[in-house]
Amino acid sequence: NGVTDSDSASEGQKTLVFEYFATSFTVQWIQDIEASLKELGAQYNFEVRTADANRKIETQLSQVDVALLSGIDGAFLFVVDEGSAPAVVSKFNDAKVPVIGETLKLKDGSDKVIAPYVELDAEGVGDKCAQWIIDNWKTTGVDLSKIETVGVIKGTNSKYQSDINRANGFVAGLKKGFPGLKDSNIFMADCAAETGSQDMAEASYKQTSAIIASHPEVSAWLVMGTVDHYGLGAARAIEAAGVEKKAILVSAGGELAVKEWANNASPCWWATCYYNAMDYAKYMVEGMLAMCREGKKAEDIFPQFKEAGQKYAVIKISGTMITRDTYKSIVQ
Amino acid sequence: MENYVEFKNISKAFVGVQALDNISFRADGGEVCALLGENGAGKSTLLKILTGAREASSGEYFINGEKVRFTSPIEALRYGVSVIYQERQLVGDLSVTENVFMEDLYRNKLGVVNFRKSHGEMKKLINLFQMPFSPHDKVNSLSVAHQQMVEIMKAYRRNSMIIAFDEPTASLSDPEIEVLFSLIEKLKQKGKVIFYVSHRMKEIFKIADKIIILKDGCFIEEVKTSDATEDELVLKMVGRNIGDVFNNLSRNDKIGEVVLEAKGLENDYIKDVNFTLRKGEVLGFAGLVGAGRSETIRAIFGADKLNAGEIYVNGKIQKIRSPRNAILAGIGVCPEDRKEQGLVLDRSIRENLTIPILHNLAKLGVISRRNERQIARQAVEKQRIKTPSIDKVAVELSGGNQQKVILGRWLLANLRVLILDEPTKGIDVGTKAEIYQMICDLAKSGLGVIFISSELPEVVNVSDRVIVMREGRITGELKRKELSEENVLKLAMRER
Amino acid sequence: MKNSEKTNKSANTGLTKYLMQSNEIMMLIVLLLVISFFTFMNRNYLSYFNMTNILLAASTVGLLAIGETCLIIAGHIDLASASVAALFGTWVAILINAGVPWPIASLVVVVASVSVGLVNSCLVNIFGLQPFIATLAISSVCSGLAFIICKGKSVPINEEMFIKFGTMKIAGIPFPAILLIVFFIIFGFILGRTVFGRSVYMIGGNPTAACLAGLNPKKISTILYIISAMVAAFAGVLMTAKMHSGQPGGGAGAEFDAITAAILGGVAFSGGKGNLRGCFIGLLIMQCFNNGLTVISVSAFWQIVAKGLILIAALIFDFFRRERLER
Amino acid sequence: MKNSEKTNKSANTGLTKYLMQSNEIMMLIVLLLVISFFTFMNRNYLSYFNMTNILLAASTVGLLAIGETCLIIAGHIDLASASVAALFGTWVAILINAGVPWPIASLVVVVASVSVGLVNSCLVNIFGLQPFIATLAISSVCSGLAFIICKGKSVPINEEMFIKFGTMKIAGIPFPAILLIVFFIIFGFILGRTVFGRSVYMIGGNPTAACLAGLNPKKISTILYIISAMVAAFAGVLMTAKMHSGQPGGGAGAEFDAITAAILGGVAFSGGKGNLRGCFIGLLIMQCFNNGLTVISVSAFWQIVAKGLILIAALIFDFFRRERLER
Ligand SMILES: Nc1ncnc2c1ncn2[C@@H]1O[C@H](COP(=O)(O)OP(=O)(O)OP(=O)(O)O)[C@@H](O)[C@H]1O
Ligand SMILES: Nc1ncnc2c1ncn2[C@@H]1O[C@H](COP(=O)(O)OP(=O)(O)OP(=O)(O)O)[C@@H](O)[C@H]1O
Ligand SMILES: [Mg+2]
Ligand SMILES: [Mg+2]
Repeated sequence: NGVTDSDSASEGQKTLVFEYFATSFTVQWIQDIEASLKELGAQYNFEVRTADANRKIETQLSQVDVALLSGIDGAFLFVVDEGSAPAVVSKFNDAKVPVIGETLKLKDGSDKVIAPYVELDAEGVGDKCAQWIIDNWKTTGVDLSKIETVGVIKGTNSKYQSDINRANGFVAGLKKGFPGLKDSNIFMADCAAETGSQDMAEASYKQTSAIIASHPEVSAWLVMGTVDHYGLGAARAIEAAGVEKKAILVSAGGELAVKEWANNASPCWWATCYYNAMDYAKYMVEGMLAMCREGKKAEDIFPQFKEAGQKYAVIKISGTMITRDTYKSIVQ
Repeated sequence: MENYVEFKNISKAFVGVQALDNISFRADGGEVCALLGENGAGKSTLLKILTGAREASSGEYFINGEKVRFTSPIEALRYGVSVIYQERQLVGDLSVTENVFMEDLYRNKLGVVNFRKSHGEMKKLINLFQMPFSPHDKVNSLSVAHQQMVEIMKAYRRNSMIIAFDEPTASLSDPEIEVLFSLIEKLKQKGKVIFYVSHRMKEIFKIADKIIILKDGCFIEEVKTSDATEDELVLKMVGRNIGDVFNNLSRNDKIGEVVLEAKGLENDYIKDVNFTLRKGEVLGFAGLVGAGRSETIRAIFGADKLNAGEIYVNGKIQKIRSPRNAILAGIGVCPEDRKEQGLVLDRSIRENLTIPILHNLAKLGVISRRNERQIARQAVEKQRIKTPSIDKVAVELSGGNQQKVILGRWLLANLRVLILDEPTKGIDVGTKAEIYQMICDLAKSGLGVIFISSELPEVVNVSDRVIVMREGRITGELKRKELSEENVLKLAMRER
Repeated sequence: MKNSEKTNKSANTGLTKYLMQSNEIMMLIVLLLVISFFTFMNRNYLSYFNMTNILLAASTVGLLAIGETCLIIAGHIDLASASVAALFGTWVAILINAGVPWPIASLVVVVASVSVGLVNSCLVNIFGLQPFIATLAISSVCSGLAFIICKGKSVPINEEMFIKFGTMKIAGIPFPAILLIVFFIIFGFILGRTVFGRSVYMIGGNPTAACLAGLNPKKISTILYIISAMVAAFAGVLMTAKMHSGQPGGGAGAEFDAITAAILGGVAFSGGKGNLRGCFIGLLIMQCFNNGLTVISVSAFWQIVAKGLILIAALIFDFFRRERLER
Repeated sequence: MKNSEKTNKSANTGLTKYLMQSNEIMMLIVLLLVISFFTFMNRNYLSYFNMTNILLAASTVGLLAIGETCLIIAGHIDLASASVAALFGTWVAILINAGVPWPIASLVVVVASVSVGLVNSCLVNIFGLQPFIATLAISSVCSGLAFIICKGKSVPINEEMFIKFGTMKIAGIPFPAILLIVFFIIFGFILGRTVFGRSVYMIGGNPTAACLAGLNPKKISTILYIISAMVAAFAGVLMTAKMHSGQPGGGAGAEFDAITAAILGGVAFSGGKGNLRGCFIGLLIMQCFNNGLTVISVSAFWQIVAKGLILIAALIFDFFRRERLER
């Protein structure tokens, strides 16, 4: 499949064409990945095309067909739905086009990895957020000493598995750190319930504020937005309820938190688990070039990341915790 | 075998209205039984009860001795009762054939329609009715009169035992009426029970064998047509003697200067229409159905586009692009189709009355409710609109009362010219007389009135002058002295 | 004779009948049932804070519902309203970040939104497209543009006065909630008491008849489309202020909630029926219900089911009222 | 007299007029324009593979569009169809995973979907709810249930025969595409040539008239709601086979695409107008356009804008046809 004998230098070689299939470009993370891929493309002489499935798996399948028809050398795949990964991946396999997954898992029904992917370690991200609270709550001025009256809000969306996993990681982490936490005080601000607004910030706002309003007995709130948009909505809800001084908000992602901090807003938004699109893109590109330019097989790349019994490598990336004070040194 | 229908003590109450009160009578096969009564007397309601479209509050009825009670028109149809309703019931986008046959199209066992056979049968029916259209034509491409004939064909084809006609001729002209009557005659011969509702006394005398008179929902009398005189019938149904309607009219004799002048009006429907209308004058427009009278006034009123021509009001040229312009220029129109073009059926009588004068009732755009109610109440009284309240929705009024609401609307506005398109369509004789007088009164009060009608006696007798049209052109004009039904007809049929 | 019959009836049945005749009273009962139920489940539900919070949550959908109600009464519909809110909500954030003073920026976008109303009206009134499909298409265009102007990223703002505008409270009531009520009162008055409002009902009931009686259905619907767009744009501005950031995906789907509120309140697609009082109650039913489900921790997916069910239940409730009335 | 006029005209204008009278011909021209444009931009567009791929992509929306077309012609609408597809598509996956043989599982869900059709019909015909709002509510219920039965996770399946059913090709044409065409032909025949089909037009064009003529609008619309639900459920099964997994959120919003296809093809909300031939062309226009935008790599946000614009353009095009016709 168009792979020339290669050495590591890319100059003088034919420009490769890769396509990034993403669930929806309305998600900023996906835009960031695209930007990173393009940056690397300029460096390593490949062109990046994009396809936006608009959150519809059918659309994504059709886009894969279109792309295969016009000829691409490799595919990066943010699959719309983990459950359908086999259908998408099999199309690439049939066309003998290498594919590397991003963020979501590429596994089949029996938990077998079906293509290499770079994954967000969702539980890990949640756990990091919990850990940050456990380590730093004393500096926030929020009083968690009476832990049995502390409430937890998982700002998440049960339609998206990754979000659920992050929230679960968060709660599991908190429970380890605060054994006195009461299960009845753990609430879910579930954006899946807000059918009327697909906008996650607004949905999260409505859910979070309803929970806070109906539980005045809670002495302090620990809130996690499993993506930054939920974080933003939760921040506004906390402020509207006037409980900024009694709440610690953390989130996963970072793209909105840093903007808020830059604006000196959201005093209750203490930390976020930041993950850098470039970290992902680097792995994706490295693996892809290894297959396309060096002629490696998909099962041979990243042997260090292969789990026992699996055919392909899985790279788990989790983020770094950043705060109002530290973000400038980490985020460009 | 003898057919008959017998009603026993039928009553029907709507909210606030006793539409029928203890009605009992019998109609036999082989005779045409006319239902006569003022607007709102309950004629349509009775027929609706017969077909199960409405349920009687009490009472029962028998067909050939068997007590029946239909819960829907379908049951009645299956049983052999068809009604041609006052309101046309057609599906505009479908062909004539499909409208006439509806669910009865020729088909094979699998339900696949045999269009060829259906169209063929339709063609025969059309020939029988002597109509010029084809079975394939879409119904909404036909003129109103032809649509009405399609409606009649629908019921005719079913060959039902009992057929009721609810004002079938309201939008027909003489040639079609001829055809209709010859068909009714045939049905009669076949021994069918025929109900016939009409406000045209002439027709009643021509076609009916026996007449049932209703008033305010009550049964008044049953008379043999041969024993009855028109005056007698009118007295019984209206409750007073209206005398010689036309000769007793107190007409306006002071005709003033020209208020409306049309010069060379032309569009897709009309060609080179010129006429003038004077202050205090009643100008009749006659012609066969489809002559383009409605189109002429639609053009004047700004409802249709004009390709050429000018309109002057009080000597001043007026650019009329919409009905609003026309109203501002002092022209008002009562359209011919009150349900489609006249009333907002789901809104109250009050709201329907005050549409054109809302601005006068309002300060800074806010409607004064008290003023509005007062004015509406006055109009209801003045027009003798039969209703328990000005807040009743228009759809619940009987046809004639609906027409009065539209008339009443324009009397409230400050007009120079009032155009009435078939104002007496579906109106009872008593009310008709009132409307004729109203037309004259309006003329007296200084309005120019244009009066369109397909009933020759009334155009000829009420108008000061009559313009006759044919196929979108004016074929002649008749002064008061030259006015007679024959003269009008001659012009109406004259070839160019 | 018949009138007297009515007045002869005992005062009690008269009152019952009066109540039965009014769709709003019935919906008010549904609303009270909803509130009682959730208060019973969790008495904090009825707290002042939660109630005002419900109003606040209702503000975006509520503003859109005003435009929808007017348009549906007039026999039209606007499926673009939520996208318009997103587009102009994002744009105002961009303008403010570019240094435009916030009142001017807000004014600019609200005025600019007139263009969307005009386009909608033009498609419907001049090109004869069906409102449903024309505004659906425009919704797509606006939504795309919203993402384009901000390159798909939400636009945080830092203008304190502006933020205050979206988040301040008066007597504990959030400002957007107050605005919502004010808007409902103003438009309720316009619809119920003015010549223009009356015209809206008339053109919705029978456009041909209204036209022949001297009203101009095209003009009136044009104004309504413009109002709908402007109110939506204003809702977008408010949302941006509330969230401290312009959200290009903001409010997506809210037009359906707005339409639902209107229908719950007695507005009918056939046109000519309904009013803003009913719409407001419909809105409250929906929002009180949604909030209540979260308060009593119903799981998200069951919430989706429950929302469908309450809608059906309320409308069936109304059906029985009409049934009894017609007897 | 008018007939003779018509036939007197030269054969040429007669043909033009005939062509102009048919909405489908005009839309076919739009379709050809769309295809030519994209072929010009990228000649792979017209390849056999891509064309069949477009059909494949059209299969879900297309099946839903069949139900919508029938219902809209009858004066109803079904906003629940996409959720029904998701619900039963998910359910079939669960059944298959539970060991039910796939043909039985498929049959079971399609039969079960009848219940949704009945509920819709019952709400509309017995409780007098407006179809728009009743089916919107049911959509919410179905969508919630879809997530509930699979706990929010998509349900992968591993039954090869079943997957084959969704992915095999015959003469290079994907099986779902073939099914789509077969369904369109069958329902096109039913709608155009059978008594039942003609009744659909009658009740849509004038329900009172149809009722008075002995048709039963409630019965007919009930059958149509059931058909819509069954075809939607079948589309869901097909989707699951195509995706190798049941998707509780699958097809979200597809009902609007389906309605859009119907409208583009000349179906009108006022009822009684349109046919499945037109709907099919409308469907192809949409799909060819969407596919083309991807083929020529238009950026995602501009695609959203462009989709709105083509819809408007096509309908305005149709407007000018009607205009000329009326002259
Ligand atoms: N749906 C309804 N609701 C309330 N009242 C009604 C309804 N239908 C008819 N009525 C009332 O019943 C009475 C009889 O009406 P009906 O239509 O039978 O009169 P009609 O004799 O046919 O009059 P016309 O000659 O004007 O057609 C009228 O007073 C009318 O207002
Ligand atoms: N929608 C239409 N499509 C085609 N032809 C039409 C349409 N409306 C009217 N026409 C034609 O225009 C001509 C004049 O119409 P119309 O029936 O209004 O005349 P009229 O003199 O007002 O008759 P009427 O006594 O019914 O009021 C007729 O030949 C009619 O067939
Ligand atoms: Mg009558
Ligand atoms: Mg006429």
